[in-house]
Amino acid sequence: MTDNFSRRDFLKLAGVGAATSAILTGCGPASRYVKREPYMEMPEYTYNGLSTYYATTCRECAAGCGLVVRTSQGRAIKTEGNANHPLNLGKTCARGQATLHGLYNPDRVTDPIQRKRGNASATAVDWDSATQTVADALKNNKPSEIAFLLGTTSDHLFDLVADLSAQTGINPPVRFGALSMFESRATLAKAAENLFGESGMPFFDLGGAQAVFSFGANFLETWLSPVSYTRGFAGLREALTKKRGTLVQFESRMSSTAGKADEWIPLVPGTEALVALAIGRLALELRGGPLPRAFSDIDPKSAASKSGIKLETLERYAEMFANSAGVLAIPGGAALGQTNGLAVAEAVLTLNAVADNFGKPGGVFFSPLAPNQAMYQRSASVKEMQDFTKKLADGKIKVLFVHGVNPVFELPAALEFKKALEGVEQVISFSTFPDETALESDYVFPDHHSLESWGYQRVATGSNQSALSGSQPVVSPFYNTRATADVLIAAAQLAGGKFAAALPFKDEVEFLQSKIAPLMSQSGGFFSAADLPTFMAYFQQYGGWWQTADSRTVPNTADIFNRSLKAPEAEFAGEGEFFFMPFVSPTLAEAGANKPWLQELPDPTTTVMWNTWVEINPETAHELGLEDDDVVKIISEAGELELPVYRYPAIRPDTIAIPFGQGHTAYGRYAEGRGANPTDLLGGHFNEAGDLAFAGMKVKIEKTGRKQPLSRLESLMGVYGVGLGEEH
Amino acid sequence: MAENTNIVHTHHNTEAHFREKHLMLDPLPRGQMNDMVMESMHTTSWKFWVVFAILSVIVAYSLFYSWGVMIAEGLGVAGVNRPSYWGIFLVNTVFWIGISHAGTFISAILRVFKAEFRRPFTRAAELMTTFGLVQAGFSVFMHMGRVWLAYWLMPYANQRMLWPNLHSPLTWDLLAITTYLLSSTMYLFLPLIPDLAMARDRSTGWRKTFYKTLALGFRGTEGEWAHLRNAMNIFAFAIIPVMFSVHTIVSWDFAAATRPGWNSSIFGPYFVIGALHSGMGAVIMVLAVVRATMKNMKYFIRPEHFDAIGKLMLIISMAWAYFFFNDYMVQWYGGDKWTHQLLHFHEAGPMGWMWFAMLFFNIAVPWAVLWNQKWRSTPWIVFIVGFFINIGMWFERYIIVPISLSINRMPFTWRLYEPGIEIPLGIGTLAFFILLYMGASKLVPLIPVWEVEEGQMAHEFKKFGRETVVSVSELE
Amino acid sequence: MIRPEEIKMSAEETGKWGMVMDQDICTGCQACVVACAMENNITFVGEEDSGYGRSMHWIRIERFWEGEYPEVKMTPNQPMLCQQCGSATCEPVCPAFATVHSQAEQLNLQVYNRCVGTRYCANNCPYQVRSFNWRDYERPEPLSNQFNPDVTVRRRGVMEKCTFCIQRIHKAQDKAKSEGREVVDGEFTTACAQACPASAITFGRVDDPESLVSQLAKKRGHGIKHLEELGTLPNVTYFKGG
Amino acid sequence: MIKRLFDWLRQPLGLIAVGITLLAVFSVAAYGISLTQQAPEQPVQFPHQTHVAFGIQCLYCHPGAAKGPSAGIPAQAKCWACHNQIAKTETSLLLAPLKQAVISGKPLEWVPVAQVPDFVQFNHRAHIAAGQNCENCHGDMSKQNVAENPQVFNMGFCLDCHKQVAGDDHEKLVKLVDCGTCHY
Repeated sequence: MTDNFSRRDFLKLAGVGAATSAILTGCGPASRYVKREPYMEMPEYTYNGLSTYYATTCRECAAGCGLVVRTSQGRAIKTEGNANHPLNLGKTCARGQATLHGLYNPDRVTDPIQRKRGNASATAVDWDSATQTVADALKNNKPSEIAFLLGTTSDHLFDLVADLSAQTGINPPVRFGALSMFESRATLAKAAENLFGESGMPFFDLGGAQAVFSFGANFLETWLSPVSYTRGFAGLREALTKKRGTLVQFESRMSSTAGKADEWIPLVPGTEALVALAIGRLALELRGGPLPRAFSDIDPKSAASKSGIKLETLERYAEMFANSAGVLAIPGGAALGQTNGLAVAEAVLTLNAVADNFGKPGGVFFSPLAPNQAMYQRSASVKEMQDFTKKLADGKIKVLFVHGVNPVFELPAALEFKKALEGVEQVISFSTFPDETALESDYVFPDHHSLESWGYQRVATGSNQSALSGSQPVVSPFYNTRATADVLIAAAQLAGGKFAAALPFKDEVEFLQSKIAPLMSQSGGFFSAADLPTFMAYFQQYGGWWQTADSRTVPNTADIFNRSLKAPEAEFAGEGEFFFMPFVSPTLAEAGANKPWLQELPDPTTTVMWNTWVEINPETAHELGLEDDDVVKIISEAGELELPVYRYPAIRPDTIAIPFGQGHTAYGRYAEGRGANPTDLLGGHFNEAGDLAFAGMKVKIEKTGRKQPLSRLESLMGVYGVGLGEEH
Repeated sequence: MAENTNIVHTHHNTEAHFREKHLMLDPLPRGQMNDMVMESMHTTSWKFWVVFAILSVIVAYSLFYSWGVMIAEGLGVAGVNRPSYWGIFLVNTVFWIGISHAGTFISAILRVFKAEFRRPFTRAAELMTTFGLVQAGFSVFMHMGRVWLAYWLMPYANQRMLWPNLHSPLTWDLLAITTYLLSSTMYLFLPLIPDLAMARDRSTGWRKTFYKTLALGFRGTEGEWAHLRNAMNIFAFAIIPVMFSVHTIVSWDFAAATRPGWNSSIFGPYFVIGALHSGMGAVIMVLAVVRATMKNMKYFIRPEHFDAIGKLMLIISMAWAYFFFNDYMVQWYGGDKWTHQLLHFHEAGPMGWMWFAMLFFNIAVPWAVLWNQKWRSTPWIVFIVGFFINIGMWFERYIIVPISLSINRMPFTWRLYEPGIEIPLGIGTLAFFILLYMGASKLVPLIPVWEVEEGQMAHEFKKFGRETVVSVSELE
Repeated sequence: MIRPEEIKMSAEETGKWGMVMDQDICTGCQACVVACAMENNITFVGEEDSGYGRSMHWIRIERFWEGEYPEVKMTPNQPMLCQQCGSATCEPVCPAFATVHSQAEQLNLQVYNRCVGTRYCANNCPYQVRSFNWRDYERPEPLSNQFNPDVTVRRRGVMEKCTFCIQRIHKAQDKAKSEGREVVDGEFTTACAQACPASAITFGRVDDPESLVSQLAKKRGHGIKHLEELGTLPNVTYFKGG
Repeated sequence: MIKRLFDWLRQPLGLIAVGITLLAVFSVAAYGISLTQQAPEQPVQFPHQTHVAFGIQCLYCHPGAAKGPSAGIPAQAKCWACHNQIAKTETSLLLAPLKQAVISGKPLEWVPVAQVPDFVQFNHRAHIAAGQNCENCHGDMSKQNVAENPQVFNMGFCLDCHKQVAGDDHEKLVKLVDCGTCHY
């Protein structure tokens, strides 16, 4: 089938023509030196100057939104949302739009390379020897000494490696992504398991709700599936068909979500569980009847005083829970990323039982599993990553394959992943970009960019429908890169024996087909076909396969009130007077920093471009004698960072916040040496579910006396009145 | 020949005292005066060449090289941004057009009103007009994003059905400035003809050819004089409305825009008077320098002239203060919230010091100094006053252009302006102005000798008993 | 005495294409900004220039603050782009007719190749939505492969601004014409509206009472047209909601 | 010394020498500039004439003209479909580059003849649909060997035709002379 792909040869041509001369000459007169290369063979559906559209899947995060990419003469011009796709219904986020700046990034890894670790220069190798290297690594090491570290995207590659591991005994692939760390996915899943006896990804039906109480879930920015939750939010607010829904956000720093909320409650960090339980108890008391066990231990008054929220406010919220339909409580993000995070998740999920919204519009569901998925899988928690890192450091792994993740950049400094790599004999990266982990690898065998790749992604949450989102190449590979799946299949064949038997495929596409073929027999699909080629053609044409019916499931809440819910105090590691609140930059996230247009995007809350900042309440800044753009040193138990100050009006005075996304030491010209990485401050403290207590730290601030102006879109004069002089 | 008789009371003044004080009463033989002017042109010290060389280097680097860089790199090397899309370029344009106003004002208005003290320095002033306009032209072309397409602003026949937009104040501006440049150059040239003829008759070599060409064969016949007088009269009258219109139209670049602080109906006269304010200051500076550095000039340019111009400056300063107050008052009293914000920003914003400096230089300094006849007759004092006024007027334009542009109706975009390459470019225009002037001082007679001679012929002493009086004859 | 309604009538434009912005659901996610940049070949300018007010965004999302902590509120996000005024202040001041009113599409055109860069239009735009090419900003190879061939790539010294994706308008019209029909409402939309995850941006014919924009405007009641008091007849309507 | 040189230059012969030198410098400069304006040579001296004489329609090789903005250059496969059946292809010197290109799989680099500046958005389809014939702009190909422009494609050329086509139809004229029709 890759033959098939090359036969399309829609890319043989350099799509020169008028467009390129436009590039070369801008608005000046057309150059007389333009030459045009015709197609060798014109693909039958292509006309010069007319665009061709291909459906594929966005891999900028793990959500799995469907894309339709406009191509013109073999070049990808624009990504649009796939209107048929059940997850995003034709919409995209900023990162999805900018994916082309990854494809055409000037700093991609263009050839397979070999390097001395940490050395930016490298020697190119050819793909034959690259494949041989992989084959040797598989063959010459004990299976238990071979490990795969994969990212959260490219589920097909995960499946391929999982198959390989199942049949050859090499270590099962470990998946990780910084987003899942900041989302606290493991905690959410664990809480669901504890409460409902079933693991799964909860689905929160924002669109159907009348009032939403979000405990730290920043669902408009990066949480789980921002595009679909934004649509849900629009549904919540849709005032034409129903009453305009309310949103209340509990978090210590105002995110975009809190900014859109009707009420933002900057509660004391760590008291979310108390607040949730207090609201629940007050609501149940209002309703009358016996108080269930879950809410019997909580004292609303002390919860109010501990959290810094007025009791009347809690009573007001309780009344909403007690008396109205469509009230929803969402746990997520920083609220769960504390030592008591699991308790928070359980308390907030239980609060939904008070609202009695499970399985109802505007309530809580389980997200449908993807069509070719047997059970809910989640990526590794940081605790699991710590164990993995320890294994590496102890020399128990001889060969490490890394794909789709950049652990050197993404993992907390306290885990010392980079140092752990020293214990690994051979590190092979499949990174498309020269990221920090690729720099610390012996080999980089670059994978295609996602728009040049085959694959599929399971839609984990955000859609009512069970969906498998399909990827296909929309342009032919720009550089001498090769699909990692193809490399592994070829290497397995070379290695022979059980490896060859584990991956008996001609190439990646054949493997894909083997995984997609079972869908043909499933009913209720968006399309069906009798034979595989037709089915594949539809799969490519529509960008995946999904069921038409709502396939969410309702959690079993029979026992939910009978559990004893605790609200332990959150512990904060480190000395210092400030709560530390790292948050994910919604425009950059873990892998956006090398895309220049994402760098130039103003942050939705601060409008800062091209840099990292530390948010400090203006009152606090005044007390510390800090102005905007003053560089301060932030010291945590794990490390320190120097950052310019942004006086942020909507953050607790005892909290500072730093966005995650910048601070790359490699990763191309647009990312390198820009801003700072807050994971350098993160220690190794976990909650009961094994998620990192990233919001469970305290830090110190020191002045440095230096200044570094932040590029802002907003006007300091117009928005804050800075420099306008005294008021009349 | 009609006779005006001015009675001058001579309590303790003698005729000799009069002579010393007034150029018109201190005639020298014609030949001697001509020689003095020629000598001042020909005597060039090494200092002149040093200054000339330094200025040439500055012009080459600061004006032409920097401009080349800016054309190649784009306006990013300058300090213009959103929202201050116009910066020092436009400040300098308005400033230089302002400078150019005084030349015409002094020459034409004083000629029309037959003010006798004008005679020795009309030429010096007119040269300023032309050279100032050259700098204004440089500044406005620098300002353009794609200056190589500047000819598109000119109406020329083409097959694209495209003409310049006559609705645009910039088009009016271009037409007005072009008209002014042409007419002021003509107005400079006409009175120059007899002096060129004089120089021709006293030169040899290439200079002879040069003057011969320019003098257009002027021999001084009665008929030639009559025609010349006619032409000069027509121009003197015609150029006054042109002058007023030019700066009014310049003001419309701002006043016609829908911006807070700009959209003001008084901008026309306010700009005209502002132009005269800085222009007079510049004239007096030039005269002080010319008098101090060029040979024989102390005879032609005397304290009486500084005294007379000083008086004019004081009056203009008062008029400027009146218009300033008028503009401010109406905007403050009747303006919307954006205008209020802007006015507040002018005074209390980060550049508030400039607003106060403007008032100090434009009002306080001239009012404090120029009331005193002795001070305003002292060249170095009025030089300083003129310098201050020019700084103040430059500040005024700076406040109107980049500072006012910082504030608009979209507070999200408010931003300060920080000049970049505009500074060398601005210095370049200043250096080029001085360079042109220095060059001209060696090529054309700075003193219109024939006008001085004419004036001296018209003045005579008469005795009424023991009283000495001066009588001035009407010459035409 | 002329009454305001008459002024509106006498102004030649009633508008053709228009937009409705629902500020209540705009989350400020910036998807529209990148979508616009990708569609229209807008250049990025780097850290220094973007911090100095030289970023080239054709659409920007404005937000202000109200009140003090803890009662502080973010004002509803306000996407600000060219309002395609019926009586635009940018148009008369251009000496070269580089920004002109399209009689056919009722849009404010910016003709890049005619622009000489006086920047008067940008000064006179009360919405401050025009961006100027201060430099030839570098887009190193192979980033330029992404350029949209339907949109001119601008160089230094040229003003630019939102075009309401006029290339898409033309394409839709061309397609409809080739199929012998009229353009249907919703058949195409601008890049920003297409990307917006919250569907806060709606684009369409404001002169067609049946179109979605007109319907939305009608349903939502009185929207705001920014700085309407200047008589610019903007074609973008804002709903603050709440 | 220098004075003597100047004196020599001032005499008629010297003046002529100066003139010739200036002329030479100017000509070289003009030639240099004209070089930058000359299109490179076509890889194949393609005889349009011959193809038209065989009765091949323009749209056979340039089908894009009827469908979209760009008329397009035919894919090599299209050329080869006929030419590999023609004996002359093997022997013709003229056709050697085509054969070479097909064998090597490297595309021929054609030099565009009919070009508009890149700030002009030209759409062939609309023009063909409006009943314009190819030769109205590109000239009669049955009389041309290697294609050459019969006229400069400048705005005057476009507008003349647009105005003529619109005639008295005001609405049409508005659309056809609108800046935004071609420039965006």
